[in-house]
Amino acid sequence: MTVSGTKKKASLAERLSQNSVFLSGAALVLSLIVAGIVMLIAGYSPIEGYSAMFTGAFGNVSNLAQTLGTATPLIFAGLAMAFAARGGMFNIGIEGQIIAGAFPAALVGAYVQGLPWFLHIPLCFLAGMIGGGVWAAIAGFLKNKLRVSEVILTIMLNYVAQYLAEYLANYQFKAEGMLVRTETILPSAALTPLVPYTRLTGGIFVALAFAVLMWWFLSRTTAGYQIRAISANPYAAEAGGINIARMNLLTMFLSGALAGMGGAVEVLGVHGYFITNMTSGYGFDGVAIAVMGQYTPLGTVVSALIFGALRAGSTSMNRMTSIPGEFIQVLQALVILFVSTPGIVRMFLKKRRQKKEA
Amino acid sequence: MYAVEMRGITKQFKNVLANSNVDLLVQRGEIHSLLGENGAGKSTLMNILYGMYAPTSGEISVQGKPVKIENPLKAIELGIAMVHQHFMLIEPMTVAENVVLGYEPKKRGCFDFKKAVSDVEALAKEYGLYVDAREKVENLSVGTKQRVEILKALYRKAEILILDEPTAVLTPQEVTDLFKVLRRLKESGKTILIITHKLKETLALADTVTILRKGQVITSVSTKDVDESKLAELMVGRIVSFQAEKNEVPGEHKVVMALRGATVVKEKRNALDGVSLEIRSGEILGIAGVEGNGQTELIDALTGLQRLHSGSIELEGKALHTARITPRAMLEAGVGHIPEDRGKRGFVGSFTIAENIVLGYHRKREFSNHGLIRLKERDAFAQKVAEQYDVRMDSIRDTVGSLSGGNQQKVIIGRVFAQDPKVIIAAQPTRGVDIGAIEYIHAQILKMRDAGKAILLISADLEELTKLSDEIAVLYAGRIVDKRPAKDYDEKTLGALMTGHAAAEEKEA
Amino acid sequence: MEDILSVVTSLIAGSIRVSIPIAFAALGGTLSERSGIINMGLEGTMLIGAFFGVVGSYFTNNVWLGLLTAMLAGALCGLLHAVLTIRFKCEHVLAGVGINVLASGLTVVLLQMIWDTKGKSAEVASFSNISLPVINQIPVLKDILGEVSPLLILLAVSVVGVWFLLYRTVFGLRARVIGENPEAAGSMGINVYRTQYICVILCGVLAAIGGAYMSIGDIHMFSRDMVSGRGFIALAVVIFGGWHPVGAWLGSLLFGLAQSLQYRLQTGSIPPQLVQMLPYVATIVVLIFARGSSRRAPASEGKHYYAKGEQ
Amino acid sequence: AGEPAAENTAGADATQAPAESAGTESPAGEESAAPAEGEAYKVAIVLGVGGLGDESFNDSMYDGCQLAMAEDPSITVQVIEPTEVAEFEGHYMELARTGEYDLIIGSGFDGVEAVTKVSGLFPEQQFMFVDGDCGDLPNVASFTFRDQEKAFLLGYLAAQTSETGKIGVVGGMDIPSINMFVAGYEAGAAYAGNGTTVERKYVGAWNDTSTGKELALALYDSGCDIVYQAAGGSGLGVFAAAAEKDLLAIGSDTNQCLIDPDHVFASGIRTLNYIIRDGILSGKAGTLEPGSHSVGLAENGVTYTCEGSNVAVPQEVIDSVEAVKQEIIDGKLTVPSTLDDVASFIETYCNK
Ligand SMILES: Nc1ncnc2c1ncn2[C@@H]1O[C@H](COP(=O)(O)OP(=O)(O)OP(=O)(O)O)[C@@H](O)[C@H]1O
Ligand SMILES: Nc1ncnc2c1ncn2[C@@H]1O[C@H](COP(=O)(O)OP(=O)(O)OP(=O)(O)O)[C@@H](O)[C@H]1O
Ligand SMILES: [Mg+2]
Ligand SMILES: [Mg+2]
Repeated sequence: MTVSGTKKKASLAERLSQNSVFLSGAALVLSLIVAGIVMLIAGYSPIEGYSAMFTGAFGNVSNLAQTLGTATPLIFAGLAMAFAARGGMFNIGIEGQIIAGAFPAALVGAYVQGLPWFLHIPLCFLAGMIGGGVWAAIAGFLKNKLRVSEVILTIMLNYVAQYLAEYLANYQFKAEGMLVRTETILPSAALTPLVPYTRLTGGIFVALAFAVLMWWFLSRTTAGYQIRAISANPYAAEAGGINIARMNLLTMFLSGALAGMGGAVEVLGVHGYFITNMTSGYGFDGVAIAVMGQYTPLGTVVSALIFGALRAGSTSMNRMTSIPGEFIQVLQALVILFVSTPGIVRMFLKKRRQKKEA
Repeated sequence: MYAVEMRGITKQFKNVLANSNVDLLVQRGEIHSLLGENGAGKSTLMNILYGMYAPTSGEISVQGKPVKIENPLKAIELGIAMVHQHFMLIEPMTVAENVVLGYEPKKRGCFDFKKAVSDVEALAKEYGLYVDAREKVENLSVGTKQRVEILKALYRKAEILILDEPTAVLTPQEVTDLFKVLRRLKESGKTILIITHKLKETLALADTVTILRKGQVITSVSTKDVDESKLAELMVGRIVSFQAEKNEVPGEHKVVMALRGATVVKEKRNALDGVSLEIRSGEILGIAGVEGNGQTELIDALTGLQRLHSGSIELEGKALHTARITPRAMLEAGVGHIPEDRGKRGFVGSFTIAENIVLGYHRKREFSNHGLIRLKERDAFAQKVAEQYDVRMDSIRDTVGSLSGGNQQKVIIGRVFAQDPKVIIAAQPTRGVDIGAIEYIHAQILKMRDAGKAILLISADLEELTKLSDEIAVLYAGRIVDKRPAKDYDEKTLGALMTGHAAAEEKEA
Repeated sequence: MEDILSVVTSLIAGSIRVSIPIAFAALGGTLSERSGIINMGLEGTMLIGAFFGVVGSYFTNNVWLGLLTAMLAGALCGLLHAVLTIRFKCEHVLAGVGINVLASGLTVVLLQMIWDTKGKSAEVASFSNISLPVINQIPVLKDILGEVSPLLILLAVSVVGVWFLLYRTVFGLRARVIGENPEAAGSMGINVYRTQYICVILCGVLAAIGGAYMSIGDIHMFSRDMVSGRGFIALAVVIFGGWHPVGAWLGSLLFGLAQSLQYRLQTGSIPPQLVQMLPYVATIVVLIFARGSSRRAPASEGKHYYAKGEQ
Repeated sequence: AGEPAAENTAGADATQAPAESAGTESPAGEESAAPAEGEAYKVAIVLGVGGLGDESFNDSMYDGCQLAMAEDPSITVQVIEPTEVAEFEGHYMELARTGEYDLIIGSGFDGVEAVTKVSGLFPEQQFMFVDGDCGDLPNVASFTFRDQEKAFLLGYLAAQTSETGKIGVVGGMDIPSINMFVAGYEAGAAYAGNGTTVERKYVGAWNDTSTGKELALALYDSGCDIVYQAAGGSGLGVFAAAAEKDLLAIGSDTNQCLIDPDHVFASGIRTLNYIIRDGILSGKAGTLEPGSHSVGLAENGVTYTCEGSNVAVPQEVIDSVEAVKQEIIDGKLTVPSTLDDVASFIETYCNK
C-alpha cells in the first residue's frame, strides 16, 4: 500500500518535472523566495515588498493596465530577438533598432499633417518598422558580404544608433526647451490610453497581433519555412535552393522591424515624442524574454508579461515602501536565471522526493 | 575466455527500445562482425561497450573480468577503443594532436608537440598506416582520417578495437588497405569488433558474425558456415535479391545535361579541371573516383552549389547563363539532387518528414500559394511519397532526425523522384544504408532510368557502380581519365584507375 | 614638431589605459569561448570585480588584497555561470544576461549596506603607477610606458599566460578540443566539464581584474554601473581578435586607440555625438577591411554537451 | 575663513533667500487652509532618474527633506526613486490619486510635462517642483536655477587662476541643462579678458568615471591646467585625473572641494536642499506660492565656494570674483544660458 502510494507521488513529481509550464511557475516562486531572503538579509520586509509589488502589478484595473502597458514594448523586443533566433541570427542589437524605429516614427508623427488617425498611426508604424528593419539589415548585409559575426556588428550599431539619434534630436530635429527630444506628435498620431492615466494603449493589441503574425509567418509561409530551414541546417537549405544571404537579410530586416515597432509604440503611446534614453534596457530584456519564451511567440508574450508585471510592480514597491528598487533588479535576474534553468527546479523536486522516500 | 562478454544488455531510449536482452560473446583475437538493418541497435550496443551509454540493464565482462564501464575513460583503461561512424576528430588540429589527445606526452609540464609527432610517426610506421603527423585533419581525405582514428586506438594500446561502419566511405583500395591493417592487428593478438552493411566484406574479413534485428540478437554464426544470401536472409528476415534487373532502355538517348570544359578552382588548385560529360536520357552515367578528386565539386557544379570558373553547363542543348546557375534554378530546371552527405546537405533534422519532402520544391504551385504554404496539399503529398517510398515512420510529423539512416535516405530519394525530374544527380545513394534498403533504392534508381531519366551516379561502392551504370567515367585529380561502357570494367581496373596508377601505366604503354 | 610628438604620445598612452579593462575581459572571454562556453556576463562580472576590489581594499586597506577579493568574486561569478550553463544547461546567453542584471542590482544593494549610499563607495587604497626602469630612460617611450599601472604589467603577463595555457599546455590543448568537438574529447576520456569549469572560472577572474582596474587602478572608488558597456565591447573584441589571446589584446588596443582618439577629437566644433560614435563606426570599418583574416568561432561554441547518460 | 562664499554662509543665506524672494511670502488669505503646527504633514518626493547616491541632485533633494523633518518632526516624507523618465507621470498620478499627501515634490526638466498634466487633473493637490519651469499653474510652485551664473563665476575664477591660459570643462552630455553650465563657464572665462581659451568635452554618460578621467587627462595633456566637471558621477574621474597630473579641478552641485582638497580648488553649489526644506516648511505654513520662481546668485539659489580646499587663491582674485558676482546680482551682467548666446555675450561685454 504505502509503497504504491509513494510510487504514485513520485510519478506525479516526475510528470511535473517534465511540464515546462509547471517548471516555469515553480522557478518564478523560487526566485521570489531567494530574492526575499536577500531582502531579509538587507533588513527589509519581503512581505511588505511583495504585497506592494503585487498590488502594483495586479491590484486594480489601472495597475493591471500599467503592467500590460509596460509589457507592450517588451513583447516587441522579445519577438524581435525570437524571430532572429528562429532564422539562425543572434540579434543583440535590439536596443539600437528600437531607437532606429522610434525616431522616424516620431518624425512622421510630428511632421506629416492632415491625415486621419487611421492612416497616420499605421504610417508611423510603417516608418518605425522600416527604420528598425533597415538598421538591423545593415548588420545582415555586412554579415553576408564580409562574413563578420552579427554579434559584433549589432553591438556596435547599438552605440551608433544611440549617438546618431542623440545628435539628430539635439540638432536637426530638436524641439524647443530643455529636453533633447523631437517635436510632439500630432494628436492624429497619438495612441490614447485605454485605461486613463496608464501606459496601456491599443499598442498591446498591435503587439499581440504581431505575435500571432510571427507565428503565422514562420509556420505558414514559404519565406518562414525557408528562414527556419536555414537556422536548422544551412547546408541542406542551400541545396534546397534557398538563397541564404537573401533570407538572412530578410530575417534581420523583419527582426529589426519588430524592434522598430516597439520603438514606434513607445513614441506614439507613452512619450509622444522621441527622447534620448527612452529605451531603458528593453534590448537586453528582449534577449532574456525571448530565450525564456523558448523563441516561440506565445512563450515570448508570456515572459514579456512577467517582465511587465515585475517592472510595473517595482514602481509601486518603490512608491509604497522604502525598499530600494535595486532589489527588483536582483529579483529580475533570479527570474531570468531560474526560469531559463528548469534543471534547478527539477533538482529541488528530486531532492524532495528522495527525502520523502527516505 | 572471451575478450568481450555482454549478457542481457537492454537499452531503452525515451521511446525506443534499442537493445533488448542482447548477448554478445567475442573470442579473444578474432574479428567479430555485427550485422543488421538500419536501426537494429548495432551502434547502440557498441556505444554501451565503450561507455558512451549506460545500459538500462545487463552485464559486461572484459577479458574475463566483470566490469562496469561508466565512461569512455574506463573503456580506454580496459583496453577498448572505438572508431565511430562519424569520426571524432578535431578538424582544425594536427594529426599528432588528435592522436595523443587524452594521453598527451609532456615535457616540463607542457604539451610536448615534438614528441607527439615522433610517437605518432613511429606508431604509423609500425602498423603501416601512413599519415603526415603534422598535417591538419581538415586537409585529409576520408581514408586518411580513418587511419588517424585507428592510430588513436593503437596509441591507447587498445586490445579490443571497435569499428562502426569503417568502410562506408572508403575506396576499394582503401578498404583493402584497411583490411590488411586489421588482419595485422588480429595477428598481433588484438580483438576486433566491426559493424558493416557489406556482406562481402563481412565474409572476407570476419571470423564470426552476430546478427541483430530490431534490437535483438537473431544468431551468431561462423563466417565459414554461411554465404551472402544466407546472411542477407538472416538479417532482413526474407530472401533478398542481389541481381538488379537491367535491360537496355529502348529509343533514342538524348543528351539532357552536359558539362563542357568545366573548371572549378578551390584553394588555388583546379579541383575540377576541364571536365566534359554528357548525361543522356534513359542512361546511368557512373562516376568512379576517390574522394577529394573532384566529385564533390562536380556534384556542386551540376546542382548550382558551386560556380564554374570556366566552362559551361548545357541543359537540353542550351548553355545556361552563369547567373542562372544557382541551386534554385537547377532545381526548377528539373535537376534532382541526392546529396552525398545526407546529414549535411540532405535534410533538416529538426524538420518533419513532410517539411523535408518538399524541401527545394516548397515554392511549387502545388505546395505554396503566393508565398503561403498549402498545408493540406503538402501533407497529403508527403504522406503519399512516404508510403510509396516505404519510409518506416509513425507519422509524417515525425522529425527526420529521429529516423534511421536508411529511412532518412528514403525520404530524400522520395523527395527527388516524386518530382519527376529530368536529370538526377545521385551521390552515394546507399551510403550507410542496410542491404534491404539498398536493394530497394537500387530498384528505384533503375526504375527512373527505365522511365527515361538522365542519371549521374557517383558512388564509392564499385559494386553498386558497375551494377547500375551504363557507362562509367573515372575522375582522378579533377579530370576524367577514362570512360567506357560499364561492362568493360572490373573492380580491379577501376580501383587502379581511380588511384591514378592505371592511367599513368596505360599512357606509358 | 614637439607638439605633435606630445599629442601622439598622449594619445598612445591614453589608448593603452583605455584598453586595459577591456583587454582583461576579452582575454577571459577568449579562454571561455575556446572551451565552448559563451560568456555574455563579462559586463556584470567586471562590475562585480570593480565593486569587490573596492570592498577588499576598503576593509583590508591593502590594494593587493583588494585585487584578490575582486578575483575571488570574479571566480564566483564564473562558477555561477559555469554551474548554470554546464551543470544545468542554461542557455549561455541567458546566463550571461542574468549575471549582468544581478551584478547591476546587487552592487547597489551592497553599496547601500556597506556605505549607506547608492552612488559611490568611500575612497580606498588603490594602485599607483610604477616607474619602469630602463624604459623610463628612453626618450618618447618613457612618455608612453615610463609610468604605468602595475595592472598593465599583470595584463601583459596574463596575455602571455593565457596564450601559454591554451597553446603550450595539455590543459589548453584539451580546452581547445572541447571548444571544437566536446563529443570527441569526451570519447577520448577527457573530463569535458572539469576543463570547461576551469576555463569559465578563470574567465571570471580575468574579467573581474578588468573591473578592478577601473575601480582601484584608475580611480579610487566604486561608482554605480561604472563599467558602462565595456563588457560588451570586450565580447566583440573576442571575436575581433579571432579567439586568440594576443588578438584579444591587439583588438582592445585598437578599440582603445579609437576611443582615445575620440576623446581628443572632441573640440566643440563638431557635435560631440558624431565624435563619440567614432570608435564604434571604426570597429565596423576595420572589420570590413580585416575580413580575410577573421577566423571562425570554435565549432561547438554555445552548445551544450551531454556526457553519457544525461539528457 | 573670511571668504564670502563659504558653504556655511552660503547655506545660511540661502535659508533666508527663498523666503525673501522666491514667492513663499505670499499674501495670506489663500483658501488652502494651512495645517496647524504639530499636525501631521505628509510629503512625497519623486527624485530624478538615477536615484540616491549621486552626491548631487538627488542626494541634495533628499537632504532638503531631512532638514525639514529635523526642523519639524510632524513632517513625514515618502521618497520615490524612479528608474526612467516614463515613470514620472505614473508616480505623480498615483500619489495624487491617493489624496494622502499634503505636498508632492517633483523634479527635473524631464518631469515638467508629467506634473503639468497631473496637476491639472487634481487641482486640489499642492505640488512643488524643482529644476524645471512649470509656468503659471495654480497649484504648482516651480523653482529653476540659473546655474549659468555660478558657472560664470567659476569660469571667471578659473581664467584668472590658470597659468597656461587654457582651461577645460567636462560635461556629462551635450544637453541644454548641462550646456547652461558650459555656456556660463565659457562666458565667464572670456569676461576675465586675459585671452584664456576654454575647451569642452562630453562623456556621454553619467556613470562612466573612467571616460570622465580620460577626457580630463586629454584636456590636461593638451595644455589645460584647470578642468571643471559638470558630469555627475562621471565627474569623479575628473578629480582622479587632476590628482594624477597634480593639476586643478572644479566641482559641481555640492562642495566637492572636500573630495580632494589638494586639487579641487573651487566648487559650484546649488542650494537645492534649502529650497526643498523651505518649500516644505512654507507649504506646511500655507505660504508656498504657486507659479514659477527662478533662483540664481541674487536669490542665493546658486553660488560658488572655495571653502575646504587647500589650494590658495589670492585674495584679490576672490575679490574680483565677488565684484562680478555683485554685477550679476545687480543685473548689470546677463549671463548666457546657451552655447549659442555665448558669442553675442562676448560681443556685448568683452570686445569693448
Ligand atoms: N541517443 C538516442 N536517443 C534516442 N534514440 C536513439 C538514440 N540513439 C539511437 N537511438 C535509436 O535507437 C535505435 C538503434 O539505433 P542504432 O544507432 O544503434 O542503430 P544501428 O543499428 O547502428 O543503425 P545504422 O545501421 O543505421 O547505423 C534507432 O531506432 C535509433 O533511432
Ligand atoms: N521547383 C519548382 N519547379 C517548378 N516551378 C517552381 C518551382 N519552385 C517554384 N516554382 C514556381 O516559381 C514561381 C515563383 O515562386 P515564388 O515567387 O513563390 O518564389 P519566391 O518567393 O520568389 O522565392 P523566394 O522565397 O526565394 O523569394 C511560382 O510560380 C512557383 O510555382
Ligand atoms: Mg549505426
Ligand atoms: Mg519572391
